[in-house]
Amino acid sequence: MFDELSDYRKKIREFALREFTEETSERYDRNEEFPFEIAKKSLSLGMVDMENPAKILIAIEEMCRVDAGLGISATLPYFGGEVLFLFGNDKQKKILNDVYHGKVMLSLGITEPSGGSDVAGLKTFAKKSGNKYILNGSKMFISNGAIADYMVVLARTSEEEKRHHGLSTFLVNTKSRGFKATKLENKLGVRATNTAEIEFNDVELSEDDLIGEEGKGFYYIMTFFNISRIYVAGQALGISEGAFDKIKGYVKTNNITDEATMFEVADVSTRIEAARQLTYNAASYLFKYDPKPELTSMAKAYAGETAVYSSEKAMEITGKSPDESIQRIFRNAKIMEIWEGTSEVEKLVISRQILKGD
Amino acid sequence: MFDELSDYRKKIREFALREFTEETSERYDRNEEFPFEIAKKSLSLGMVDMENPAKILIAIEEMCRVDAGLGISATLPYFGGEVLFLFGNDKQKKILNDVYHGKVMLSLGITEPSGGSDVAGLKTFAKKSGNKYILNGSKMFISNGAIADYMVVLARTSEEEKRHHGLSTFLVNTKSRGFKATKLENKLGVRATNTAEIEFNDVELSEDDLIGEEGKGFYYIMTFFNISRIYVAGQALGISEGAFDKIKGYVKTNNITDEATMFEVADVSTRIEAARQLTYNAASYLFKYDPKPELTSMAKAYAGETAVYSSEKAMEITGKSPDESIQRIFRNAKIMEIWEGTSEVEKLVISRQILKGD
Amino acid sequence: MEDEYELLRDTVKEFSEKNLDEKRIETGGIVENIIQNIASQGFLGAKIPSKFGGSELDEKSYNIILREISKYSPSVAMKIFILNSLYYPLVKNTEMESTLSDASSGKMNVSVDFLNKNKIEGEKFNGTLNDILNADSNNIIVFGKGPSLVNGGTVMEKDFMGFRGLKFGDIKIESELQHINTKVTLNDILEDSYNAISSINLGLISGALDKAMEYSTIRKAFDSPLSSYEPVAFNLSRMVSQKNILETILNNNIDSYYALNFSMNILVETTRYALNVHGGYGYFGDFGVEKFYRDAMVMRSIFYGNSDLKKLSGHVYGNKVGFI
Amino acid sequence: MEDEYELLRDTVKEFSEKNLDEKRIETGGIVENIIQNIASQGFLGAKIPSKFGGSELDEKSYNIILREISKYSPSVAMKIFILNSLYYPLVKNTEMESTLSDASSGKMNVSVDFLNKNKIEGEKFNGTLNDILNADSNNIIVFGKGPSLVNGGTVMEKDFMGFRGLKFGDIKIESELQHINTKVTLNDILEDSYNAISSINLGLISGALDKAMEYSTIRKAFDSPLSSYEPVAFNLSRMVSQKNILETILNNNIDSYYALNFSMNILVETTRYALNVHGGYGYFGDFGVEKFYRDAMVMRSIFYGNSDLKKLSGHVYGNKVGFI
Repeated sequence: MFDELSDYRKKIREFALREFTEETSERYDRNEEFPFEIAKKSLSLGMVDMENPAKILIAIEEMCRVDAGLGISATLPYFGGEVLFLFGNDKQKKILNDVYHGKVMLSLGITEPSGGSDVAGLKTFAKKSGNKYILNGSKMFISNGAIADYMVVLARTSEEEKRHHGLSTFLVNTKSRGFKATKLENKLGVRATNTAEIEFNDVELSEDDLIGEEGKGFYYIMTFFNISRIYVAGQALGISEGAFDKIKGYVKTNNITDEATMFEVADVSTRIEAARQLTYNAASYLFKYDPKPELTSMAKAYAGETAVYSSEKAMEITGKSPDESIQRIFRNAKIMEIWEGTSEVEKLVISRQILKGD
Repeated sequence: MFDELSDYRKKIREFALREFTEETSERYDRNEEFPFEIAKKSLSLGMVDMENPAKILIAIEEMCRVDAGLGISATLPYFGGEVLFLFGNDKQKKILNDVYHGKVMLSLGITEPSGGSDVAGLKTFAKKSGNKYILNGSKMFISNGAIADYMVVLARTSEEEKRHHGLSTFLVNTKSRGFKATKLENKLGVRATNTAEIEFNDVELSEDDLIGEEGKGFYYIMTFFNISRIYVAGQALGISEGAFDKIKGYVKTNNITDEATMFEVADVSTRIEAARQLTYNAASYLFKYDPKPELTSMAKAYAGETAVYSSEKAMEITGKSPDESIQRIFRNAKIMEIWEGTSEVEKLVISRQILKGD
Repeated sequence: MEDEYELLRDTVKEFSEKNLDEKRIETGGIVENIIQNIASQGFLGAKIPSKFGGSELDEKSYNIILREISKYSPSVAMKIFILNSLYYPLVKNTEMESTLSDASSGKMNVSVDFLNKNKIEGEKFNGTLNDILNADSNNIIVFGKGPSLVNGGTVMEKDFMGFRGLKFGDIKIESELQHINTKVTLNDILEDSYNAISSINLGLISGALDKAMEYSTIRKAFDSPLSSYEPVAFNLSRMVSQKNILETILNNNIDSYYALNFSMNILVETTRYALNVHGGYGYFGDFGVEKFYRDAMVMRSIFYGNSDLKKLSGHVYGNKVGFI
Repeated sequence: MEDEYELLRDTVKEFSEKNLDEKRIETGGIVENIIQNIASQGFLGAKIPSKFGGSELDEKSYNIILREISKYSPSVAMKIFILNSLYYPLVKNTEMESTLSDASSGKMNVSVDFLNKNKIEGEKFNGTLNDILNADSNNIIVFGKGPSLVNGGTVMEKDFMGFRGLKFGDIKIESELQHINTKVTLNDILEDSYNAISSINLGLISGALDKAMEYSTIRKAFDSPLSSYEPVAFNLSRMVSQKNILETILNNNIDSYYALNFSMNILVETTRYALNVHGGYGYFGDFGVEKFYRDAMVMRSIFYGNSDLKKLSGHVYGNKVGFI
């Protein structure tokens, strides 16, 4: 499935190498600024093909390999799009075409300030009032939060039902009255991406803004996570490969041959190869509509840890040569163990699934 | 390649579960005795199909999953057979059919007492004398050494050429005068396998006993290792899976749900899945005659470490319940990091290959 | 370390080097002669009060004995541990205390069901005791409502990969239960044994590293000693430095929770690597290094589990953290 | 720890808590006011002889200062380290020694090219000095045949992820080289700084763990505090126990090689995990925990490499192992 796309992969890599120069990457990282031009260019040229999931995965990997801040920004406009694609009504789905071409930016609001990984404990409430819903509450760490045109929002719609029951998804126009986004600054890494805290103050939603059926939101979002996790694995894989590119470059340029370093090279490359096989294998099930949640979670958890591990090794091996690009990789990597479910959450998913079988 | 063989896999698993009972496994382990009956049964019934490498790999994995001592013994009669298959003359190749059916046992003599992983430094010498060779020297840690009918032996044939030049391979009949095998006892694990020290005292070989061309022995053996490593990865994968079977059984039987253990379950199963993907991916290249030595070495090193890791985790998690079968898995696992090239040697192979590319 | 302790250490070391051949002990057991020897040296009854014929040594001396002996014979160290750390605190100040005289002189072999595999009820035990280490004992403490003593019986040996000098297995017995009138629990004695356990661990680590360090300077690969290969030298040096840190913590009695945790964290890795350094030879019993890996794994799996991590957490957080 | 050291520790702690806000220091630098403060407290010239206005403190006191300050402001600790551990031993007993007066009073800002990126020759340096930490210095020691002093110049700042309170970058200068008449080498001073480096590491570890331990008892997930989840409680407790072991080694000055090795082995893992515990919040500067991870990685990559592992191996094997 992925071997056949080697031309596409090459095209993406060339694009990333051309556009994500060190100077550009540094600038957006330092200024903590979203690269609108780059995101537009990658999408409007049809460079990133959002309609083929295998291509998205490859684009994410190859772009993050060059720079994760820019690479994630360029592939994130679609963030949450799967929920619309799978469960949205026709009007909602129509937006997707604009997203594919970089004209509209999506976002997904799930996590809350007090919530973290506890999705089912969320407090944002959409109160039915006639044929409208009135949305109140807040969301935290929302990617694209301050720049999106639309946001897929998970909210509680029933006071009786607890935890993961009684949750629903809505498509919220960010220009709605009562929608407020505050950009969060001073991130450790992936600083070109936009992160925001969101407040909903009596945001009025119509019944048409409901995605799918009322009360099924938790299920929709879990379905989404089972897909998006593989893209996070792709980000992590790309970061790992980028870190290894740096190690290889350093070792070769400086003609380093000592055995301790050779062992590190072997360990890092082996772990990355394992992350790659886990990711592609899980993705190939998922993209054939036969998802294996435990394999996806394994890929995400393992690739995330590998990104951190590889970036730390790149720092160690290059040692007294604190190259800014390597530091950036190191700073970027850490988020891979945190977003779309921390490694801890993945581990619970994995063990639960694994122990279910015989 | 491997998914299609699920029926074969099932057949092997059933055979192993039936034949390798705990009582049988214990007996051969305690007595440090080779299971001739079992090895014969598995081969003579055509249970293990030695002519299809993917099937061999599956047989090794599934048998080692139940018991590595018996599983390796049952799949080792072919040990060194690839050298004959690829480089042997017609007469030598004819032996293979008997091997496939459990009538003849092979062995491979490379390592020397002073040598360890330093294949090129070996001292056994085959001196040309007319149309004969006179073999002198000794070999160490030779699997099947004391029970084999024939042994593929790597020896030096030139005094001028150093290191890996001037080495040749021979097929030695173990009934030859001057061939002496001493069984080595008191192994930590895989105690059903036979291990011996070999001495050659003026063993007379004919020109027909030379395998392939004189002076090409090192190349033949390296080719062999590139194949056999994948089988060791298969052994290690099987041991890892067997260890995980024990963990799963213990956790379920005792209804253990604490989070620390759940995390361990996730970590172990993820590593095993990574080892599996690495092994199958490397094997699928190899078995399509497109070997990628670095992928094979990664698979072997990673799976070997995973076997040790999983078996240690099985000991830890089952804690105060020192089940003899789990202890045996633990004792068996360690050899995976040692034979067919220690993990250290693999790491040098990997880094050398990886740094060759761009 | 003060002079008296150094002297003790040297004495134990010299004795062990001369008298304790673990390879023979693993096959032949701890024979009468050895028991007499360790008893007469005062090692067997190290902590037992002198009125019962013991040496009444302080904690530090006891730990030194365990450590130095387990470098040579982990089995003998385990036997001493069972008597002093498990059996003694359970019978202390009870009417069973008098059994200590025979135990510390080696006349009586004692054991404790510290794996706690047997649920004991009633006044009599007629059946099979499972999984007892040092199973050929004539006095075994088992746990029901409280600790009780039972007589030994017919041992059905099982393979146990660690401390092979001691018999391990199930015991068929028919015996009265002699209740021991004490408030001390199995949980208590195990928690109080942290330093002793860590000392055995330190002995295993030291024994394995001594072997590996020596081998690394003697054995050649590709014409150079193993120690000239960075990964070998770096790994072994890192492990030696950790071993020395553990020794320091124990010698200064810093904190038994930290010592246990630290020793358990480095134990298996170190003994495994020591085996690795020996290559193929390491896999064979004759080289005397694989035993450390086996014993280490047994220590790790038996004496360090979830409940110990909870104790550590309670210790660190300053209260029993409310685990859910 | 004896009373005088405890007193010192409390003083430094109190001072740091009140005066050192690393968040502000990372954006605004170590402003004049802070420099005056740490100078007047005697922390800046901690080891400098009193005849040059320093505090002439012993090694242990110096290490306590580094440790306590780096819990709050790693940047300030690094500034003190550069002066006392790198600059001072290089000018000690030379005619440049008099510069110490201005340095310890904070009037002069000094630096050392300890990354050793610049090959210096001749009598004059006209060009760009690469990769200097504390780059806005007026006195910088560089290395050619031996150490020399050059004047500072125009700084071209580069992003450096650690110790952001100090400027980092390349410096355009035109300066005479003032040779320093000493036999002391860069290699020597780095090896002599092992305990100081480990003390900074300990500060980073402690600072990160303090944050994480506190957060773990306050923050709830699934309606229970994080500390009630076994993996969180167990990991943090294990790390706290290692931190305390490191503190013990340093307080008792056991062995600087072991301390460095141990601290470097736990440094990155601990600060990373402390960040993890904070979830998404940990990724943001405002929560004051990600900085420890950044600084830790810088310490690990700059002050611990192949050459240090060789030194450790030489120390452990008792001779320079002949590496091939």
